[in-house]
Amino acid sequence: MSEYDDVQMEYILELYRNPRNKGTIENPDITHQEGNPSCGDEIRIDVKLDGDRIGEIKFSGKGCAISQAAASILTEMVKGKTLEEVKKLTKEDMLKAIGVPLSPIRLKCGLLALKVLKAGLYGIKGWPGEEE
Amino acid sequence: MSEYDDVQMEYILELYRNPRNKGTIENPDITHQEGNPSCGDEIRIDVKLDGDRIGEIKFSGKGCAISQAAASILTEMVKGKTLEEVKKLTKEDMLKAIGVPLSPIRLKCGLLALKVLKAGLYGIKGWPGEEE
Amino acid sequence: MKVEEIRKDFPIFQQQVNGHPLVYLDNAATTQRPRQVVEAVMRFYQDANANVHRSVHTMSYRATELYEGARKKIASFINASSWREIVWVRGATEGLNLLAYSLGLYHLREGDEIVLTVMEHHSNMVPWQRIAQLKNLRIVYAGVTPEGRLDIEDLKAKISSRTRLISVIHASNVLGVVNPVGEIAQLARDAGAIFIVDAAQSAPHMPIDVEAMGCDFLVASGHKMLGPTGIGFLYGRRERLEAMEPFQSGGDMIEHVTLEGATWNELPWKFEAGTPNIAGAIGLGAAVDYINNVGLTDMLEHEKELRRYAVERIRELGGVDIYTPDGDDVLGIVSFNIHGIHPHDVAGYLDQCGIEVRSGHHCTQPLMECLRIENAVRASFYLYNTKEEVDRLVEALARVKKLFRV
Amino acid sequence: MKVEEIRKDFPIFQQQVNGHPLVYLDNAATTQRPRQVVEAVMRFYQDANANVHRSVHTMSYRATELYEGARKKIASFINASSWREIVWVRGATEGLNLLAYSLGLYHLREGDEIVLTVMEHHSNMVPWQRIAQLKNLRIVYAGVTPEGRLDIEDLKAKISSRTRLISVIHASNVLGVVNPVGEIAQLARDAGAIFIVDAAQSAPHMPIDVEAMGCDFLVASGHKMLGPTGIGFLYGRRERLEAMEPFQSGGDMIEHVTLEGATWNELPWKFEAGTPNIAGAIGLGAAVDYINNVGLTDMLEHEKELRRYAVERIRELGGVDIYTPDGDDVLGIVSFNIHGIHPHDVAGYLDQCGIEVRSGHHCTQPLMECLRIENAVRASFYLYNTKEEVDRLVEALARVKKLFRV
Ligand SMILES: Cc1ncc(COP(=O)(O)O)c(C=O)c1O
Ligand SMILES: Cc1ncc(COP(=O)(O)O)c(C=O)c1O
Repeated sequence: MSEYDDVQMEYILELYRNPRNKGTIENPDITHQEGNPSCGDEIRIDVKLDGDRIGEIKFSGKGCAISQAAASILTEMVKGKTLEEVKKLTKEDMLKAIGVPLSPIRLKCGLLALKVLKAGLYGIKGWPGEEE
Repeated sequence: MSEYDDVQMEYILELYRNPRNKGTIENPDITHQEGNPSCGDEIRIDVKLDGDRIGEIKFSGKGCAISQAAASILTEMVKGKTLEEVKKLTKEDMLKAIGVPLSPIRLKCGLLALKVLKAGLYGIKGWPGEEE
Repeated sequence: MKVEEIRKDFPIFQQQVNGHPLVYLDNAATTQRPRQVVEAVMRFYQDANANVHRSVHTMSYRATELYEGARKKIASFINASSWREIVWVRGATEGLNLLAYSLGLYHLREGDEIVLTVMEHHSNMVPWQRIAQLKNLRIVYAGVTPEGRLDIEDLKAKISSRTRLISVIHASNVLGVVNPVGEIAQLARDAGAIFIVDAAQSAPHMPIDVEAMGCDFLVASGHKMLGPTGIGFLYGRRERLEAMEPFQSGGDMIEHVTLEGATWNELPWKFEAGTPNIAGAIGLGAAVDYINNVGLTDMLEHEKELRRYAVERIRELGGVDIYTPDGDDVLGIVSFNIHGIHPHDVAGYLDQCGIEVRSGHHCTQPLMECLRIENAVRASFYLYNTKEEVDRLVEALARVKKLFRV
Repeated sequence: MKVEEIRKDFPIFQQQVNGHPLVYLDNAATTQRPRQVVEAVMRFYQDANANVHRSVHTMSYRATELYEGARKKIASFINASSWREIVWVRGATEGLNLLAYSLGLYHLREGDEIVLTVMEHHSNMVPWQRIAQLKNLRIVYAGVTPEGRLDIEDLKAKISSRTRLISVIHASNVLGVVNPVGEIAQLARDAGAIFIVDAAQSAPHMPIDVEAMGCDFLVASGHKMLGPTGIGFLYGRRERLEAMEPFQSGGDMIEHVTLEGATWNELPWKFEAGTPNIAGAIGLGAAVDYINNVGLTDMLEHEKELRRYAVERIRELGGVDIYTPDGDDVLGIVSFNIHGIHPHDVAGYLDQCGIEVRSGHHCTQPLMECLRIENAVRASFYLYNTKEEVDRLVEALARVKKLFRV
């Protein structure tokens, strides 16, 4: 079973073709864009805060079905969460939220959005959990 | 049998300790100095021509027993020869003249003097026979 | 050419990848190595392992003989007039950086112009951009034609009285086209410019004759031609190398060092600072032997045939853009996109089927921009690939189209 | 430490050289490789051979995992705080050239001073001389004491308000002495200078802790520590690497490229242009595993013991000059000359007896000048050497003295 399983693919494809929270925010409190230099995928995330919570959140950019679907999933997931809560999100949380098991070569695609969000919010560089 | 054979060594040692044609020439027609960068040995050869023949020839410099003995042998050998004759001298001629069989690692020592002489006389660079 | 016999020399083809026999079609990135190459490396470590040039002992002598012997193989492989014209480098990238630094820092002057093409690999673009910035040089780029070939008329127009250097990719790693380097060499000579050829994609696949080509410098990577990683070569015309300042400095490349300064060793060692990749050079020598045994001309025919077949079958799928032009001047590379599917998704799906292709910008972002794409899928062939493998590729592409409903 | 067990891992010791069992005492030039290292390289070529980072396929993923995994081994081997501080290079020489070019061209200014020592290897001297000439920098050298140690008082005196960079050999490849790099690091910090350590001769033989040492950069060569040829590493403190311009440029080290210019990838890839020596890096990772298994502290004790024994026995021969000082700060190296015999003749004779030592200037001509010699014989020990081998060395030295009647 993998991301190319027919049923699984249905789900990814649906989000790829009709992503939630796609777009940009005017005068965002936080905006950050980053890419994956080895493949050229790029994601930008704009956030408008509501106190210490994620108020509005939008993503834009380009990339494969998995990176785009993951960005859609992530933005849905963090909406309304506190910055503290978002900071605690791990690589594993993200992968679980994607639901579809990713083959190792696609992990970066699935994690790009989380990487961008964390870099934007806290200046954390590198893939989550990769730094030690 | 090698250059470290007792009897062979006698011959090399004798030339090392009492080389022929050691020294320099004032106002030489040709003077050339070159080293072996990997080991630091250096030989200079001065030549005074007699028409198109080697008139006087002297060598100076520093190096191991084999390189010094070889320089002594070479200078003896070419004295009075025409430039054409010297040009034809091969690697093999030189090794034959040394007489003592050299192990492969010592070939450069044995051939340094010939290399310097040829470079001085004709601007031939590189070890004799090595260029193709 | 007996492909089945050849495949036996590559133990990697006994592998399964994701449950399928490996179909390796990423040869333009790096090739596989036959056991003859791996064994040459092992033999060196076991029989002759020592440092080269420096030590007066038998082990070092053996290492030096093997190492310099490999250099001679390269020299005759590209028909250089002497082994002294071959400098070992890590790969094409280091070769080009060597040239950019040595020529740029010491031999080019403010206002001098460098002519490149928009189809260069980043390795033949960024080093020049950086040196141009340091030294106030100007870079101009020749474009590509709509069908994906170098625009030679544009290149001619870009040459001016200030042109000091022209550096051109021999075969494009994306388009597969072979550029007319002989003609460009003549243009360079007429302009009094140095001419550099990036042969990273050509040397592994077609006969190269630097004398006939008339280039001043040429670079290639061993790992793209059956050799080990970490080794490649720079060819330089002797007079050019003699006149040039060294790049890196340190052990081996010096003649004499004092606290005040240093003088340089003879060619080619003047350009080889520090302990080199000895095992790598010996392995690359073995790779060249292997290629010579098979025969480059046969290899080339085989790879072109695979490309023609692949292009034809991929085109039949419909809904694809193929960037590789047709023609006899195109090597065994096909770059394409399927409408509506991101190339990573294509490559990821193929990988699940055991088929390894490359997706991405292929280190040619400016060319991608020219083609008005971000990235592409690339299948690239070598001597060990077969028509059956192309069939497996095409069948998988048909399936991924179905999966993505395009 | 079980030397007999260790020797079984090194197939090369089954060799005869010139009719005698090999005694390899040229370890400061390059070491032998255990089968574990050669096998790691072979396994890579057979199971995971692909290019790193670039391709979305399983082979490339495996290659990248192995390659980046090896980097992490190096990071923990020298106690770097992150694997991002480890840059793969060809060896110590390339590491030092990288620093000389990147710091010299982009970060140092006319009139800035660089402090070196007269005991540097050419690799830590010539690159600075060349960049100093290009940029009008000044180099000053700290001397050595009569007994063959770094003159630390002289070094202090050479530091001025213009000192921007201090680069020092950690352990001398001729004298064997370990320099007080912790103390020098403090001097550098006080002076606000960048501090570079050439660990080519120390990293293979003694524990290194870059955090405790307090250096900004450190370089070493894999082939001197059981690893393959063509690979080594540069450690750089993260803030320093972040602030620094790249050295070579091309594929992999970029973030985005246009015809106008480029931006850089994250650490450490910003400093790694082009396809790296993937197999080499993986092999060096295996070498570090091997060293960790044996234990550096035990190795060091063993090598020092061999040195003490060798020095004692060579001294007994009489008519010798030994340049290596005595003391616990001296590694397993002994450099010497026999009165009246040229070192090449000594080395040549030893080679006839199957004993491989180095003779020459050891890429340290300025140090040789200090010692008032042209060259010397050097025996250098490693974990697999034995007292019996030292005995064979000494017996052969006695014979060559007889032969030369000295
Ligand atoms: C045309 C071209 N030039 C240069 C390079 C760089 O080669 P390497 O990465 O081996 O240095 C490549 C390969 O990626 C290439 O395809
Ligand atoms: C102290 C020192 N520094 C630098 C080097 C250069 O190392 P490499 O030749 O591996 O680049 C050496 C080895 O020759 C050395 O002994």
